[in-house]
Amino acid sequence: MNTTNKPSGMQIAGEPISGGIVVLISGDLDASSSLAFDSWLKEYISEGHTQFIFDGRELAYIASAGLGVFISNKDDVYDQGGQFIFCGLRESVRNVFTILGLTDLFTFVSSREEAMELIS
Amino acid sequence: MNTTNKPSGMQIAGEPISGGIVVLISGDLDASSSLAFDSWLKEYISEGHTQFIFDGRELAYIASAGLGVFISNKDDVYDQGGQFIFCGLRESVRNVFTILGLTDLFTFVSSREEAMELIS
Amino acid sequence: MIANYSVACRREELKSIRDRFGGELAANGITGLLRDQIVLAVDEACANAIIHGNDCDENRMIRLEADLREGVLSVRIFDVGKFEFDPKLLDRDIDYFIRHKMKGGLGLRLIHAIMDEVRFDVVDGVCVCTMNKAVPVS
Amino acid sequence: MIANYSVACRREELKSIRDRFGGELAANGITGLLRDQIVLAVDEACANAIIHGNDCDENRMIRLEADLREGVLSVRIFDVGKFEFDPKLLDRDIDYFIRHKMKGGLGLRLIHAIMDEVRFDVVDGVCVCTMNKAVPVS
Ligand SMILES: Nc1ncnc2c1ncn2[C@@H]1O[C@H](COP(=O)(O)OP(=O)(O)O)[C@@H](O)[C@H]1O
Ligand SMILES: Nc1ncnc2c1ncn2[C@@H]1O[C@H](COP(=O)(O)OP(=O)(O)O)[C@@H](O)[C@H]1O
Repeated sequence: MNTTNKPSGMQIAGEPISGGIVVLISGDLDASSSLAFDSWLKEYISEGHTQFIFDGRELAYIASAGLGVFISNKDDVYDQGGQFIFCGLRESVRNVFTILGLTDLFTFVSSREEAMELIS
Repeated sequence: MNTTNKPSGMQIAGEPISGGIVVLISGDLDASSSLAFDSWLKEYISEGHTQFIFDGRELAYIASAGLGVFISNKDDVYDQGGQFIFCGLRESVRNVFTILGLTDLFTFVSSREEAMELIS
Repeated sequence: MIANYSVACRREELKSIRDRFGGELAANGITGLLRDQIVLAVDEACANAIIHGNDCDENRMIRLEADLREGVLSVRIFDVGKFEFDPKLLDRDIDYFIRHKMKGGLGLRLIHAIMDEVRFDVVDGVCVCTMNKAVPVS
Repeated sequence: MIANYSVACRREELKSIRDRFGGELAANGITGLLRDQIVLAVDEACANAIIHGNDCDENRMIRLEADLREGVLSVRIFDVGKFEFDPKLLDRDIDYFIRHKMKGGLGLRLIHAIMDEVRFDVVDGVCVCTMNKAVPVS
């Protein structure tokens, strides 16, 4: 597991699993940290990853700039048959997707196990 | 003398004189008519004219877009030793140059005769 | 209310806005250079809304509203286009405009020089330019 | 006044704005999801002022002011940068953002969805974003 320290106390830990990658995002994904998160995600996409499970249990906050990372990279992943699955999002984070009507764009499940079933 | 009809009731009449050109502008030089006036002026400049006398006796109105024509073409004319001389401007038109502090940029005289002396 | 009308976003409307609004000012005792200057400020503000706010889209309208109360003329211009404001434009010296062969950028300066108070408000996607000026009470 | 402070135009300040302002809301009885949403709207508005208004110029400041009166929370963010507003951004559907791989453009939408009233005023070169929201009186 590789762990990267990012500004605003955000941490990203990517853990390759069979058929995909689980990404644990901890801390705040705001207009500051989303710049680094976007580079990180693009790198993983360019390495060929398509099945992303974002484990949001430790994601304390998301701003529109954080959502923008998922939105702007969506087609590159989905066009290759990939997907973004979010698991364990906290209520306040999930609520931001809901306010903007983004809940149909991605897949949301409650646990990492459920997410892993979807990609296997 | 060639006379051109322009929108917003603006008319331009260019009269070549020895060493320069006298331009009678009639009507309103606003955000509409200044587009045509700009093309007209650029054409005269590209033909080699540098000494311009703008006769403003019949210029009823000038807006910032009209001033912009003189400002944006100034260097092309002055860099060749040319000049813009305004004669006979009405008080309300002259006032617009004054409000913006443009009175030192160009030459202002009251009559066409005075203007012609400056270029001969 | 001394004025309340809508016009399409065409540069050619500016002349009739000036004529009409100038007439309304005169009818309310505002004449001479003061009238000319106020008409200029209103023309500039309408030109901005038509050109910058609405890209001269003839299918769109701007609305002009004015009233005169207790010696203060208040003019409001409404448009539903985009709005941009860069305060740098108000500070640049004239040499900058000449060097960059700028055709525009002096309109807001005229408006600020002429009117006592100038503000832009964007509320629910509607942009309102409000310009106030004290005028002699007749 | 429940908040009144200035911060430099750096993205890294956003976290401390959220922490500080969230604390002030809690101290005034605004908690839970309501608090989280208001903090989000304020974060988005500050991010816009810092990033779009002032190009993250650390030498420039934005100021945040908030008060709570008669059940209405009013937050004002002041900046002296440039201001741009295009109402089209509020209407576009999400597919547009995806197709154009847009990283931004949803912040204003969040602000409008969360707050009851949102307005931007540009007066004398100062841009003020005012956001009001009715909150339960404690
Ligand atoms: N109502 C408006 N809608 C959109 N943009 C506006 C409006 N008013 C002013 N602006 C902006 O202010 C800037 C400066 O305007 P101004 O000084 O009049 O210059 P210009 O001569 O280019 O119109 C314009 O470039 C424009 O972007
Ligand atoms: N305070 C501000 N100063 C300057 N521009 C602003 C401000 N607030 C909003 N804007 C403009 O509004 C637009 C939309 O903002 P927003 O929806 O938050 O998108 P973004 O995610 O790109 O910030 C921005 O592109 C910006 O030009």
